Amino acid sequence: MDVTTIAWTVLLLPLIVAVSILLGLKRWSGLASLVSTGSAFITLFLCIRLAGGGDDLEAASFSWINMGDALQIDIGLVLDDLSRGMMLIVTSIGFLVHLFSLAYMKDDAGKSRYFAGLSLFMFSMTGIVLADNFIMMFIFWELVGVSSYILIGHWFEKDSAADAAKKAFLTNRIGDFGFMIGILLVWTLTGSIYFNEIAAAVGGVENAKLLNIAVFCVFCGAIGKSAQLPLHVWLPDAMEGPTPVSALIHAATMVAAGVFMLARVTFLVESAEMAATVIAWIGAITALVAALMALQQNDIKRILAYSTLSQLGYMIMAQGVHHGSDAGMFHLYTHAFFKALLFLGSGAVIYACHHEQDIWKMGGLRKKMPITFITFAIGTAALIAVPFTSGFWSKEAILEAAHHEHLWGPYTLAIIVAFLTPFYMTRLVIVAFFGKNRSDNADHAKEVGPIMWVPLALLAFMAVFSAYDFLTGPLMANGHADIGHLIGHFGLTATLSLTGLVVGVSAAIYFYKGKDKDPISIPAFADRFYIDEIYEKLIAIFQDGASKVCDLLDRYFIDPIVARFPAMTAMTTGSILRIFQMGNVQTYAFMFSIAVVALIVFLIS
Amino acid sequence: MPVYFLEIIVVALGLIMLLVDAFAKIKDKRCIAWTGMVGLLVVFGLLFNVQWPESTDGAFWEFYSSNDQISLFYKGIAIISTLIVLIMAADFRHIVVAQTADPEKGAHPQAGLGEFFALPMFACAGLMLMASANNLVSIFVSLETVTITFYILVTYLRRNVGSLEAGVKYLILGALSTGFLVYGFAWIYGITGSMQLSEITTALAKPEVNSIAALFAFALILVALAFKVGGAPFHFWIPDVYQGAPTPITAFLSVGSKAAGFIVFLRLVSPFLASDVLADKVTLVLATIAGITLIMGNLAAMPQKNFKRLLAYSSVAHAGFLLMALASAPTKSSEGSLSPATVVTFYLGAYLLMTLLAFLVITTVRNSIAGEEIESYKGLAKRSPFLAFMLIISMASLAGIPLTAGFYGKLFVFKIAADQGNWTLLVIGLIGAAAGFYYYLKIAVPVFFGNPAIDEGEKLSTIHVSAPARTAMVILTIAIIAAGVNPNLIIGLFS
Amino acid sequence: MESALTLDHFLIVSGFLFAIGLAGVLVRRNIIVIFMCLELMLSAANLTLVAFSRFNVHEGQPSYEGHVLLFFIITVAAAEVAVGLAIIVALYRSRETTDVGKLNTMKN
Amino acid sequence: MTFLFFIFAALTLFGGIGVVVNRNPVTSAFSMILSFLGLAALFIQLNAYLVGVLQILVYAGAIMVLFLFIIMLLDIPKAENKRFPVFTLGASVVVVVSFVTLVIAVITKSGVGAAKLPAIEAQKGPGQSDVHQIGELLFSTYWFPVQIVAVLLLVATVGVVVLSKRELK
Amino acid sequence: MTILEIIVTLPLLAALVIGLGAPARFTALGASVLVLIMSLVTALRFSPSIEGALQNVSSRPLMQMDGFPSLSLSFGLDGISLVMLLLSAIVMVAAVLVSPKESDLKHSPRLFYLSLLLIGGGAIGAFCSTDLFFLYAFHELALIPTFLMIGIFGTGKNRLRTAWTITIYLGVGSLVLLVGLILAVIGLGGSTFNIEELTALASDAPMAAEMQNWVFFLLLVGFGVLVSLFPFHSWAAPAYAEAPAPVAMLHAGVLKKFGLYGLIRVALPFAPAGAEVLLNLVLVLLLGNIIYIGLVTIAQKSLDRMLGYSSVMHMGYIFLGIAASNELGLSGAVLLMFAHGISIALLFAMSGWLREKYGTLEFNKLGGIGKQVPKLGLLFGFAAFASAGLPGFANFAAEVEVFIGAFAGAQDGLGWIQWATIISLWGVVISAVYMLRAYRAIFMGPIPEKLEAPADICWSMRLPLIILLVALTAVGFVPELLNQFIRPAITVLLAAAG
Repeated sequence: MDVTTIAWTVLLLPLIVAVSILLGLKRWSGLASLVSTGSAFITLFLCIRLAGGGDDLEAASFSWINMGDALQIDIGLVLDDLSRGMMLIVTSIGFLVHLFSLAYMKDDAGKSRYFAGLSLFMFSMTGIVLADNFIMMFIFWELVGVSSYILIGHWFEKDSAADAAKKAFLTNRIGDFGFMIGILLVWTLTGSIYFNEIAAAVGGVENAKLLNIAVFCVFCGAIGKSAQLPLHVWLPDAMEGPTPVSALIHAATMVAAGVFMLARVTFLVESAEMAATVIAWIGAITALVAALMALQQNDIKRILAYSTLSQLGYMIMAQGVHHGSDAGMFHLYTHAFFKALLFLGSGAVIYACHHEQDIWKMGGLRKKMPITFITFAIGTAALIAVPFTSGFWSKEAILEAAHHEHLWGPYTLAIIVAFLTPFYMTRLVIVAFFGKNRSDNADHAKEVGPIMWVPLALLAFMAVFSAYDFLTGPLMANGHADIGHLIGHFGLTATLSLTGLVVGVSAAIYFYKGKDKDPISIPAFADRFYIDEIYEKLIAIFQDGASKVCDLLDRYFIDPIVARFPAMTAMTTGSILRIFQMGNVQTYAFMFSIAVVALIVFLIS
Repeated sequence: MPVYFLEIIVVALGLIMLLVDAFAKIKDKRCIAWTGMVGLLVVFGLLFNVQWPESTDGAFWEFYSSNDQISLFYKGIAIISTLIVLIMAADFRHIVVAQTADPEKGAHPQAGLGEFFALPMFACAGLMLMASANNLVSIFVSLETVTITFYILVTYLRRNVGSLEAGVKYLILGALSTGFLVYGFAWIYGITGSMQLSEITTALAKPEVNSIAALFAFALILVALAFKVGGAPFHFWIPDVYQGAPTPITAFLSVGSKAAGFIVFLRLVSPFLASDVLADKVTLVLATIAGITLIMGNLAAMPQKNFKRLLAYSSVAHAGFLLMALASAPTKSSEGSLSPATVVTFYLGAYLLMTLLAFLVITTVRNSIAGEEIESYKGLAKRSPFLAFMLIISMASLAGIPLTAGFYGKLFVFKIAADQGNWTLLVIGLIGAAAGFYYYLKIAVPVFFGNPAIDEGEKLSTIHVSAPARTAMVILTIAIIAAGVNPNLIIGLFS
Repeated sequence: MESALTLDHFLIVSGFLFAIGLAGVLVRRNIIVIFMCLELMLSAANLTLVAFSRFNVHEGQPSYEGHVLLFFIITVAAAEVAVGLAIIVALYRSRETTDVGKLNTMKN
Repeated sequence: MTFLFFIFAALTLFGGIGVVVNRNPVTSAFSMILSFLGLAALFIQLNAYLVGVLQILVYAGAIMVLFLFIIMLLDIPKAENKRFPVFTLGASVVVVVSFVTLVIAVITKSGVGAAKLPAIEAQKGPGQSDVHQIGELLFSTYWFPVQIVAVLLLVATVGVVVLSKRELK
Repeated sequence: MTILEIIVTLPLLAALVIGLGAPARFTALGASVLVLIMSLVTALRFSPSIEGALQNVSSRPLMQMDGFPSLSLSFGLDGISLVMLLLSAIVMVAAVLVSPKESDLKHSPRLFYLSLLLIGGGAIGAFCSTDLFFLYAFHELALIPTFLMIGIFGTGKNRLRTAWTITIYLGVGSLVLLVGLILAVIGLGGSTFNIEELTALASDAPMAAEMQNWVFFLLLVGFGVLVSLFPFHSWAAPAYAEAPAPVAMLHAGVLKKFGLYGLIRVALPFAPAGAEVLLNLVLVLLLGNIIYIGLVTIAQKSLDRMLGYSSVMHMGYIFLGIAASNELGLSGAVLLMFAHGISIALLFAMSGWLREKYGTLEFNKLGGIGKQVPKLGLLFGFAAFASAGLPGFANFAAEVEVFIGAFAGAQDGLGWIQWATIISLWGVVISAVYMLRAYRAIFMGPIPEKLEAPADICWSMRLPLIILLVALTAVGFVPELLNQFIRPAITVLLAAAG
């Protein structure tokens, strides 16, 4: 198979699987899940073949909209280091999650639907990664939104899941609103929607103000998809979906799409200084706020979700930093593995604890689930940037980039996050895995089967070693940081982050060791700074209120004025005119005569 | 065959019918009506075979407009409407008998029917003469023949209070309008010194014409003519008379009388319009009357509850549209636009089809359902889908829904009004047409949405439609739709 | 034969007579009287017609066309009266009234 | 001549007013005959002898007799019971007066009738009277309308029969 | 007779035959399937390479009269009308399929199918006519059948009032339209009704500026009423809510597009200057459709009304495409007409089924029925997402074209239309809000206790839904399927409009 065929196969195979499950395979759910997993494996295999550098390639494209000179939109694939690397992440984690799900979703009634959704997601994500133009990226951007909707709402008969799915989709739509405007503006400014043409034309754009606005609008898409402030609210709720989904979509890949997109259009971001600064700030603020929120969560998946938010903040910040894009992508890459690991690990825990998610009702799982514990611990280590784990290197790269560009504000915030992350993750591990069992569910927990722990083990390996050259070489040819370079620049940043690690971990141990309930209570953190509540109020006032007003206006003003009133007037006039018809023939003669007189007067005057 | 043979044949037919009624002992007097129908069909056929003389000096031709397809067309309208009135009258016989004679006092079981069938023939002859009359004398005589026949026919149900009341109202107001007409004729004669319309036209077109006197004469004539065609504010008789008259006669009034009224209107008004001195004011007056008529007819029709009365107002409304066309006669500067005569004639042709269809349905239904209130048509669609369908077709056409003949009528009217820049009239016409959608479709509500008013357990009776009526309805429907697609089917007949 | 009379004299008389007839139609309630008044109006029109004829002289003769029309008018008026009275009789038989004000069962 | 005109005109108009004003239909009818007599005289004054005679024979004679006959037949109460409603009366009077005013205005403003009574030639000889002339017109040129009027009269006859016969056999 | 004439005649003929007593459903189905097949054949034989020229042309002169434009019964297809024909044919088949069987109708099954055919046939006739008169006339064919259908077979207590509202409203609208058309024809010389010739006249000898303004205004209002342009929209939602599902499908899906078709086919080429002058008015009104009606849609509490309002709202995007009046915008508008027609028909078909089975469409009485009727839930999900403008469905492709088209030409800064586009984009969020709310309320969440589960949709119901969905996705994936026809036609149109 030549490269083009491989690329198209990688893109379309999951779609074919999804459609065939939809069209009939769904009756045999076991088969459906196997087919889906098989397709994930094949795509992984193909992506490995693709990986490892090579020339950039524009795969043959399919003309989607052809409007002559006015507009050409192709579905074209671009294979460069960036997309190849991202594809590997997507397919490898995707495959592992498929595998994990085989066990995790074994007895679920909607298993076929679940796997169809996963395949659809694989298709959409691949599309984003391989897209060679904005519109195509937007198309798949929307499609990942849908697959995420389907998967979050998998247990749709639960109110919370249904609401979460809706919320996720709508929040993303708001981001997409900006994204679309951004695309339109970029198209207006550069005359193209193709990345390579935009890159060539962006230098010639004179209207810098509009360009900044355009880039910011494009970034809005990333705000939505990567759950940055202020559109971050959907991600924690999205944990209502099955845990493997959280691992795949809401930790490793889809949420990283925003970062990927910014990396794809680095040339745009770098040409719009104002917008870039805003991006960096928003990333940093998100990282901090999310970390603060994570401090006080009790749901194992939510803690991980907020940590995801926080890490995404890092990545986004990196995109806003000049020359930081690669660092961001690198963090995306490492984070994908260790966060998927953490989620799958938490999935294993939840599975073992009969769908118990409150860490205060776990405890002591270290002994009951040793493999899970070890892998989870490795994941945590990577996340809190214990030196020599992959997370350490990638985070260092970002901080270093910010430092290098003298973006002191975001840099400071990022450093604070480096203190917070170890704290809340350590809290999680201590509470969930150490101490004694705090509920029956935790009491009956036992180690999960190999289909579940094998992926964990593989991911744990990656969590530690993915940053090193023997892996980044083939896997992440583009976006990896030079470890040697980092070591060479050992200085303020590394010192600070190591301090943060030590302080955070020890503080957590101090506060939480042997506790049965949370000794610290900061309601603002626990209640997510009340942002959700504020949004609800705002929606109630501005959207529901406005729609109520409009509805009333429509019923009692527009309709009466435009339709009922004229109709009534005609009817009333008719009724009045009827009165002249008095039934008395002399009256008729009288009016007859008046009319005659009037006629004559008119005619002879 | 000279064209005046037609009238003579029709009169002769009427005489034969009268004589048969008087001297032959026949059981079913419908034979008389059938004779009339067949005769009229023959006359209608002859209509396509008439000849015009080389010279028009002969005695008859004084009173005929020369070689004129339009007058033939109006004769056709008269014949068709009489034919269908006869069909209706035959179906209406039970009611006629019940309300004219009292069998307990020794009346013939079909008393009074013969005359009821024969009199329309004479009216028909009068209408036909009106169609080609071009002399004040023949106009007057034919008009009065028609009018007096109608006095009788409207009052025909002499035991029916409504019919009598209608007759008296029609009589008084009709005579009043005749008075104005004669007075106007006298003045025209005085100013122009002639009875011949062509000479009158010449006389009025002179620049030195006595404009005040001419306009005064015009006012008087206009009053009488507006009365005949139902232009406001001289339309007041129409609702009452239409409602009270026997249904077939209402149809006859509404189609035959109106059509003939309009051809006379056209003939009498055109000399005034042709005069540069008078045209402006005449047009303005016509426009004013058209506007008032449109408003009166259309809006006052909306709250009506009696079907016949509603059709009466609709008749006024249509008169409004027709007057609108008359009021949009092209001035010298706008050559090449539609002529009002064409528009009016087409409109009347279409109006004939749809109105007669509606009245055929009313007459047929009246045999099974007492009353002509709209409410009493409840559930008609369930009792007779055929009649319901016919009714909706005629209503659609009256309302001016496209692909029915009625729509072209309105289109032509709007077109000619727009050609002349009669924007005010156009707007009023639009309002009227919009109101028309309401009051015509109003009838569909009980017909289609209601349930027949029958007692529990009683079987739903179907409504018998007589064969001639059924045939006529089908033909009319086809004609409405065919002319709705291709108006040339009607226009080709007179141009 | 020279005379001081002008056409105006006759026209004005005729106009007055017409108006009187009209007034009768408007104010009287007895149908028969109303009918008489209508005849009065016709007669007034006749007067106008004859007057115009008389003043429209051709070759020393009045134009007799007006007289012909008048002849028809009288004939028609007679027929109208006959029919009208028949209607009034029929009405009286069924309603026992000749008051036109009572004929208002149909209105609006 | 002028004097006679005013006499007959007055007769005509007062007769007319009598028709309108008298409450008793019989009196009205007699006033009408009076009016028609005056009218006939006016016709004769206009050299319309045949018309004048017809006016007396047909109108004052036949038609008015018919009216009287019907009035008697129906035995209508002598006077209309109710008084005329003031409003109707007033409004009608206003309308009628304005109508008259307008007619006069038209006549004077248009100047249509300023002409003096033109002289006409005396009878040209036997067979040239107005009766002859009208008769000739009627039965030559106006032959056709006469036939139509015949139909009209037939219709009227039939109609009268149908409408007023006691019971249709 | 050309194939096109047969296509136009067939539904009307079938209606006649049904009226005369033929088996209603069978005839209607047969006719509509035949029409669909013939339309597809026409599309396959349609050659997009002949630049925009009319194809399958037939003309039967009817009348030549002094002072009246020459009239002929002429049909022909260009790319735009071909797309509309396909839309009509597809929706008509689906509408007949989802119609209740004769035995399920309490009364007048013949009237039901007859009216359905008239509505559909009228739309087809209007789209295929190349004569202005018949373009108008065919559309009006639906007026009375719609009235009867809503009045007789509609649901809800207010159906009579609703039937009146829609009938009078559309009647008045079409009268305004008629005057606009008459004015246009007079302004263009008054010699013909042939649209092609009139278009040529409009570019050779355009009307005076003031006349153009009036013509465009009248046409905008006239067509606008038919399309439920804000503020002439209040007939639409109740009518669609209370009409029987097939009628709502045909009316919202097909017939309503006539007004837009007319604007593109008639108003723009005839009065381009008027269109430019009134652009800002159009922008304000279309924002009224998108934002204001969008908000009204959110406030609805039952599915039928929500769908009704949503169909009003979506008209705004099509107007945006028309307002852009460039190649991209207009193509997008036409494509969106197709897409919206199919998707709203899909939604109405399903809401009709739901109402029939559950007896209610109110959000707070339904819930979680995705468990009870998973197949319907899945299909409804597709339709809802399609309607919300999800990629993969035709709506998205069309909306992209519209947005880009409307945004074009902003290099020197944003003009009114660009701002309008930006605001319109918020409509995409709004439609997602109400669609997902509805889906959430009906199909997701716990099932209310009293709700009994009906059997899931059977094949006779599934088939029409699948037909519609296939059309929607096929065009969504490969918009070129239709764009290849639309593009040349639009080019010609724009060239004519200067």
